[in-house]
Amino acid sequence: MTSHDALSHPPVHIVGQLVDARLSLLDRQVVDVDGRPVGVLDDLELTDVASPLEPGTPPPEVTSLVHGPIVLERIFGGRRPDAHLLRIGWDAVAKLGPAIELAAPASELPTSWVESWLRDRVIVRIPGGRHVPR
Amino acid sequence: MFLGDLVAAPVLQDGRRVGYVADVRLLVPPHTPGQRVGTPRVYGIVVCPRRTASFVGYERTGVREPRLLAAFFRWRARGSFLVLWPDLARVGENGVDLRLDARRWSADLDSRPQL
Amino acid sequence: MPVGRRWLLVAACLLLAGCGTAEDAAISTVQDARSAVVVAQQAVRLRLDTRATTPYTQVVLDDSLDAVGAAEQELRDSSEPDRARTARARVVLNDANTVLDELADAGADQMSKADLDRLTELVGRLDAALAELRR
Amino acid sequence: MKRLFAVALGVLTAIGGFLDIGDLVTNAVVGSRFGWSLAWVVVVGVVGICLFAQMAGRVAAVSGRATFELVRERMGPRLGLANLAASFLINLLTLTAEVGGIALALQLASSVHYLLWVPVAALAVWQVIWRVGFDVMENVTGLVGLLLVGFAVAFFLLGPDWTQLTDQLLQRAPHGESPATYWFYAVALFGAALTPYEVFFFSSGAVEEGWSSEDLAQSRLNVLVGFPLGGLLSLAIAGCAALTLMPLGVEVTTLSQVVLPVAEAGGRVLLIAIILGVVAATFGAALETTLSTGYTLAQFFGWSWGKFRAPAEAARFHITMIVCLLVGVAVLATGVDPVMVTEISVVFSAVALPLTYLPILIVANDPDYLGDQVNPRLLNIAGQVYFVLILVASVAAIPLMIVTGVGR
Repeated sequence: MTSHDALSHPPVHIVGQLVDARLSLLDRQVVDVDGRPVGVLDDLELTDVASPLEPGTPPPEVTSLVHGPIVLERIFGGRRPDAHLLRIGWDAVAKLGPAIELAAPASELPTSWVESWLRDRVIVRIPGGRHVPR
Repeated sequence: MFLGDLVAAPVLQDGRRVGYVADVRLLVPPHTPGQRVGTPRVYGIVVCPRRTASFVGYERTGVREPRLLAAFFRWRARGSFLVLWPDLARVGENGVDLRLDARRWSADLDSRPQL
Repeated sequence: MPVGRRWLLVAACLLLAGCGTAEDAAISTVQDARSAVVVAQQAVRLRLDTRATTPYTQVVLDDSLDAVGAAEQELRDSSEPDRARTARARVVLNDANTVLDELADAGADQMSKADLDRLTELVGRLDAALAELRR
Repeated sequence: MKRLFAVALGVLTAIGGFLDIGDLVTNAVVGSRFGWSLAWVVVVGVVGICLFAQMAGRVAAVSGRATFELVRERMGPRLGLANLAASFLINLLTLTAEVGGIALALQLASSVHYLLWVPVAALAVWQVIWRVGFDVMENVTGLVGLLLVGFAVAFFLLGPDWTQLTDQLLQRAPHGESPATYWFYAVALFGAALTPYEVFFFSSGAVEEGWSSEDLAQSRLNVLVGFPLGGLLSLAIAGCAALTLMPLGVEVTTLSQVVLPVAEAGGRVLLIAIILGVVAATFGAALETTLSTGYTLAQFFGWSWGKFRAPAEAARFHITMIVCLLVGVAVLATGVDPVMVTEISVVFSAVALPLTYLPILIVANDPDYLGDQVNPRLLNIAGQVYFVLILVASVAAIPLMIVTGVGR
């Protein structure tokens, strides 16, 4: 077997469920209560911790989901322009799965200004813009 | 602090680089009133000796299919290990420092995550 | 594979592409023109048998005329050293151009048995030119 | 309407994937130069797309996640963005060619120059995307596209000489054709059969139609009816060209030459039916590729998408498609030959294919997404064999294209 199986599992009794962030959360779709896409999970915001860490410091907790037009920063590096970040508090999360389901409808969540600008300025002005294709 | 800063950050022990953060393992506790999913907290970090995009996940989950691809990805992420939060000395902008006596555990997610 | 050898491979590929077209320009342009004229001939034959619609036949005539025009252009652009071969090809291409031009202008609905014979005869001339160029 | 034509999505996806303007001409070119000696590539391609679409459709039905969401989720933003750039460019190239294809087909029916038809075609494609329901769109385009069965009719009317065709099947590159050209067209046919936009469209279509794990049988049916039909018709097109154009020594370069054997075999009625079928097929392909530009971007960036929503509910999704159609019309206005555009796009889709195939093959084995519907062992073996084939085709595509000067 590969070497890392020589290591054993930590003898810690886990109350809850272990989840690898990059594997099972990051880059997954975030959808609202009706299943409508709100964005892709670009990052998770954590509580800050001192540096260096004194022994016994409690681990940071996830405070909010972060999504927005920052995927390019993640790829090409560089700071995130804070203004563009859309944050959704963790308490809005309803279920973790193939997509991250939220408990609130999209209308109550921070949405991208591009989407609303294009909708109001362009789409609604074209005849049939509000008509659901039959 | 953003979790994205930790991902793929170099991991140092005693000044020597031992690998990169392949993933950040979170513990999702039972939810408290007023929320449906418990607030996750950092349980530990998965360290991989190479800077591979190893999140394809084969090296940590029970999935072994399709056979050859799974073997390839497991081989590529060989030597990965888990370090629990208490064993971390510093989490900063340019990387993570492990305590000198940091224990290395198996990176496998032994129980299937009930996602 | 050391980087040096990799670049060598890419360069080889590009070099090969230069002489990718085995035949010379004279033969390939006359061949393209022959294909176009043969298709025009078939379309006119089917039109006379009322087995092809008029708009379709018209499009085939126009496409064939364009193809011959493109072949002439390709011949002019080619760096063909042998003057006699280029001249031989240019004559037959020009011939094809005039015939197709007349038929396309006349219109698919005016096609007659005589027009079909002109096309068949033109195909023969193109075949003769090809045979000569290949010798 | 939905149950009327339960396999409409599979048929439309296959028609758009196998019988679009590029495939019509490529199959005729291959038939007129190689006869059926490349038929085995079409069969390998059909099995490949059945495998690929079946996995993507199952993942979409059970987990509700369309293909490009998985590409980013499994490959991460960096590789995901590289795939997005490649796939989006190929979709745009193919979309441009398909709108040109519609215009070329309408020109065959009317002899009005195709450039005049281009804006009309683009407007019609947009209107169908903007107003017409997904079910109605796939049923109508799929049904009318079935007129292309006329190629099979023409093939049998031409009285094929089966011994000669089987000889071609067994013989490698016929005389006078360089092996490089033979293998270039092998890769082109393989790429044409396994174009990524087919899978983007099929998996997103599964979400549009609201498939769930109860619809897995229907998904399998769609795949096993649609794509083999598409493969058979492309063999019929090659067969017609082999029987009619090959003896005449004609090298196919235009759509009008592709349909000549049909007039030869079945006269005016069959010719008109085929032209109508070609209009529907290229229209279906245009819808498929236009929607794919919207699907890929929306699913990568997490925008709201889908024809089951009003355009106002998916503004960026619709704006993307409108802009792409306008770009397509602008490119066509420069007089570029739509057929050449598809030949290039088919080769590039062969190059980009592994980046889309790998995540699907991985996720189709992930219980988080599929529970107990993960791939059976046999499917995984075939899946890995095809991954190797796809990698080889992807590496060989560009050098072959250079060496043969796009198949001269």
